[in-house]
Amino acid sequence: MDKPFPYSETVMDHFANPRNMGDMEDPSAVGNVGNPACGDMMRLFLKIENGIIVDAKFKTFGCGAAIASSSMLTEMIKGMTLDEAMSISNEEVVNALGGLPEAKIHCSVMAEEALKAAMEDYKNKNR
Amino acid sequence: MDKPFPYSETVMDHFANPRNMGDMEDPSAVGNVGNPACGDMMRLFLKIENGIIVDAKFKTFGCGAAIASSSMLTEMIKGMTLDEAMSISNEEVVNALGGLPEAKIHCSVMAEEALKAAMEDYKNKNR
Amino acid sequence: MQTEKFVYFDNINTTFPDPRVVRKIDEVLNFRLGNPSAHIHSAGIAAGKVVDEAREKVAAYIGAAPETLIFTSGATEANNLAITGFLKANPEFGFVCSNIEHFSVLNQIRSLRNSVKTSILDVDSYGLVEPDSLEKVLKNNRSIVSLSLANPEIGTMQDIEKISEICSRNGSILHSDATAAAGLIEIDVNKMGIDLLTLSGHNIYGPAGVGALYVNKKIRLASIFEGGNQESGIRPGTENVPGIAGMGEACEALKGDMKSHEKRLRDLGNDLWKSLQESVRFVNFTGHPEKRLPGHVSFWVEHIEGESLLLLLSMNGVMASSGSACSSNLKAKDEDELMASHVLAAVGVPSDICSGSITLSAGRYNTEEDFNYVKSVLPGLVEKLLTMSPSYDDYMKNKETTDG
Amino acid sequence: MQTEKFVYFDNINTTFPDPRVVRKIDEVLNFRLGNPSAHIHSAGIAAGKVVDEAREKVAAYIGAAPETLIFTSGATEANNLAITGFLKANPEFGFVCSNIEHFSVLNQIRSLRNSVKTSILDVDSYGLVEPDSLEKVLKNNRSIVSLSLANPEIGTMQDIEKISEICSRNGSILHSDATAAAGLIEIDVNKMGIDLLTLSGHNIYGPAGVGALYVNKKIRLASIFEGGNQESGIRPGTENVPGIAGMGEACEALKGDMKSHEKRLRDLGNDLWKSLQESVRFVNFTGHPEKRLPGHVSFWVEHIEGESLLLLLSMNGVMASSGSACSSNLKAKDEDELMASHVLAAVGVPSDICSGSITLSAGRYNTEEDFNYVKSVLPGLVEKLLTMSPSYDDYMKNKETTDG
Ligand SMILES: Cc1ncc(COP(=O)(O)O)c(C=O)c1O
Ligand SMILES: Cc1ncc(COP(=O)(O)O)c(C=O)c1O
Repeated sequence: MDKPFPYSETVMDHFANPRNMGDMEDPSAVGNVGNPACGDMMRLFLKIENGIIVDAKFKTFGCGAAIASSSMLTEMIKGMTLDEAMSISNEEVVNALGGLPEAKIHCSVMAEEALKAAMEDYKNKNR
Repeated sequence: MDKPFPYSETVMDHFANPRNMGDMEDPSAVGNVGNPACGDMMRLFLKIENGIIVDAKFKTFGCGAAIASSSMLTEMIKGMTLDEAMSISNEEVVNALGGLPEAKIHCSVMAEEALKAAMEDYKNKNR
Repeated sequence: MQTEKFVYFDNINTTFPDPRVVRKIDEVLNFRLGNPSAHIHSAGIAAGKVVDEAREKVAAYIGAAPETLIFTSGATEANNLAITGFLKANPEFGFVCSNIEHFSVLNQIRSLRNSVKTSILDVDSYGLVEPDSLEKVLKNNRSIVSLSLANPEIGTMQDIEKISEICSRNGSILHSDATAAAGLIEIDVNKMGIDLLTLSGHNIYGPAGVGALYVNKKIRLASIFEGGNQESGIRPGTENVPGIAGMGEACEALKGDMKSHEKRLRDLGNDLWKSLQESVRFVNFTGHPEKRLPGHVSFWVEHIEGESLLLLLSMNGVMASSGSACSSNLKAKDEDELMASHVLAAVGVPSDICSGSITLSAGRYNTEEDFNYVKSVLPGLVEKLLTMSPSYDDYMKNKETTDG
Repeated sequence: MQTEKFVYFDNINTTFPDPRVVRKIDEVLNFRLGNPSAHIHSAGIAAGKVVDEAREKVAAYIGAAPETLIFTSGATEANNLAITGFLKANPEFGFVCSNIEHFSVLNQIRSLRNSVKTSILDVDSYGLVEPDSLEKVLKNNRSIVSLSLANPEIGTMQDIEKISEICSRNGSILHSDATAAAGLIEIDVNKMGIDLLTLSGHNIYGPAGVGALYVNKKIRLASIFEGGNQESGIRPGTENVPGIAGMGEACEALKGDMKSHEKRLRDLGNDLWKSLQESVRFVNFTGHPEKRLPGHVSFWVEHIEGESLLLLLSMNGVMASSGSACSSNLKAKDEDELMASHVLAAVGVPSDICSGSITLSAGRYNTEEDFNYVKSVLPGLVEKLLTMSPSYDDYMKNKETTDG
């Protein structure tokens, strides 16, 4: 059996060993999206210094795809400028994960939305 | 496979080796029933002496059950008085054959009818 | 009374599974497979893969894309799904079929005629649909047209490309029941222009209990029963994983030597036809002499009844049928069910004969010896029944009278 | 990432065939059997015999006469035939089912509600139908009542004898889907007072692609598709001979040790329940604590999502499900199909959890070791997901605030 799991190897890896999972002390911004009533909920913490995302952490309540999307997103945005991060789309997350089942694309959208929400939070805090 | 044929052993035997099949010279009576348009046709010849059926022959166009019923009937009535023969029913033929499939009971009825027709013919010829 | 001979000429009613099919099914049954819908764990995913692989193999046999196939429990269900499922989703269409279709097609008229315009096309004495009469019906009403690739009882193959051309020219949809033809000839749904095609596992050296419906991507179908989301929601119910795997393997097994078997069986069939024509008195062949299935010979014999000939053949080790397995239904509840064949009636065989036709249908396992054996025993068996036939007697007497 | 462990706790969705079943199917596929309708020759007769023998064995498992069984392609078809087939033949009846039936029962409402009076009964928080509410519905309208013996997702077993008593007292007919219960408990249609009963092959250590419907002799059914005269004309289509033979063998294999497996699995299941209750934080069990299938444990865990727990289990070699295989359909076309379980909603589980339930369903091949393994890994996996859960964080913060 060469494909014993429902997701790509990369998804399974990020699900099993999520990168950047956990809390953050004194985050520069927090993005909260979803809620348990919808079956998934994502919380993204960003540490931003000089317009650059120097650290990212997440907590996610959700399926394998949601957890892997969160993990992948944090990996992608670390080191990016805010402008670069703003232009990240869910498709890029999906591609980086080696694809997601159609029915799970919305999990990558949630990751994108968590990022947007964190950016919004940062703007609000820093205006 | 202990039952490779659709009929009882007796039926198969009478079908494969029909008794009393053939023509009869100078029959005392002939019974004709059915016709090819109905899928079966039976012709029964009787030789009657002193009120006793001393010989019987048949020709049948029909399925295995029809041929076996004809063969069995002729065996049964040989040696019978006319009264005895008149009381022969299709059930007796069926029983003697070791049973027939439900859908084939009508073949035994046809045998009974051929006998009745021959009796009628005999009565008409001898009134 | 039994014989050692085992000469199977009833391939039209079922075939024996290919050894590769048997092996595949055994393998699959031993796999510890989950439910294919259990996408979350490896046992379920492995089951889904077995189904997907089989889908590719079946699709390849008919030149279709894998996702166009819906697995069913057999040809009967596939025919019902194709027609009733189509008309549920497309109620503005009519329904047209010929008067020699299998009952799983023809009898749908009964429930459909209340809701859609239905028409039954007569066939000619060879069993062929008249293109003009089809065109005329479709001119008045866009329809789903159901015409089988080949008729099991008389072997006639429709001129399907001409028919599909008429259908598409008239905005109609063509369903073709390939149950009898599949396994014997090459099929390409695109070349043939077929929109919906029925396949049956047990008629192509695969297992019974599984079939498939090809559905052209442009077509919308509704399911005919309720349940889960399997087969794109069109055919609910847990997939018949071993059966589907077996059907896939059967299609795979066909691929290599389809052409050579087709030619071999066509030649042997034609040869048998010629031989019987010369050796069997009162023989009348049914179906088209050329546009017919390879290895298929069907006929009736005046003055003798079909079942008794089948029985004699069986006693001599030759297994044949009266065309459709249903026709000689000894388990029927009453005489009415022992009805004469609607196919023979449709091609104009006199009604006294309709219960009397014989279909010899060969398959890829039949050898030249099998054909020779039939040639050698059949004439004698017919003669035996003629000597028993009062109808033959009458005919001869009549002949003497008119001759003399 | 893969593990050597293979601990299958998804028997509710499918079971692995018994070795005797595999052997039987292999034998049957090698038999050179004809079409069972080909009563005229030995190959056909032999096939009919295989079917008849299997019919006897399946009938024996449920205490019925062989001629009361109709073989189908599975439980989905049997459920459709039972209800739609009954109402086609008896249009004066209504239709009643519970809100936790399988979609192959529940969704029939969609097509039936235009022609018959339909009612859906709510269940209580254990998944039990209230006898009084059933009685009230039937008082107004003789109906066919469809209530499954056991629910696959939450394991609850209805008090079927009480229900059947109410049905017969009110001139109504009881259909019971035994798909989830069969193979785990003894079934006797007469003792239980069931008029129509659905069985599925692949849920009782038999093959997929075959099922059976028991039909009390007093009941008339119409077929739900058209075709030949098979299965007394009620289920047209060539019989799935290997599948039917396999199902027969599966029932035969059950007989000997049904009782001992039932007891063993019940004890192990209760033990697992107790263990998880102690070791898993935030666990909430679903279904009735006693009136449930042996070896069936189902629950949800606050603050964590079900699929991710199933996935972690799977990575650790434990195959479980979210109850009904359809619910976690990763192949769904869009999010809407990933709907929350209607069963959990019916028993009052809050909607944020309905996608999050876990069903551990054991079968006769599960060992005590399997149960112990689950006990040992599950609590840790839940903890892992809790550390990742923002919902858990919020809860803890909230708790600190209110506590502090
Ligand atoms: C209770 C119940 N009934 C019916 C079915 C449908 O069975 P099948 O998919 O085998 O047709 C299932 C399948 O999961 C079930 O759990
Ligand atoms: C042309 C044709 N279509 C459909 C069927 C029905 O096939 P099944 O009985 O396998 O469902 C048959 C069976 O003999 C057939 O000959």
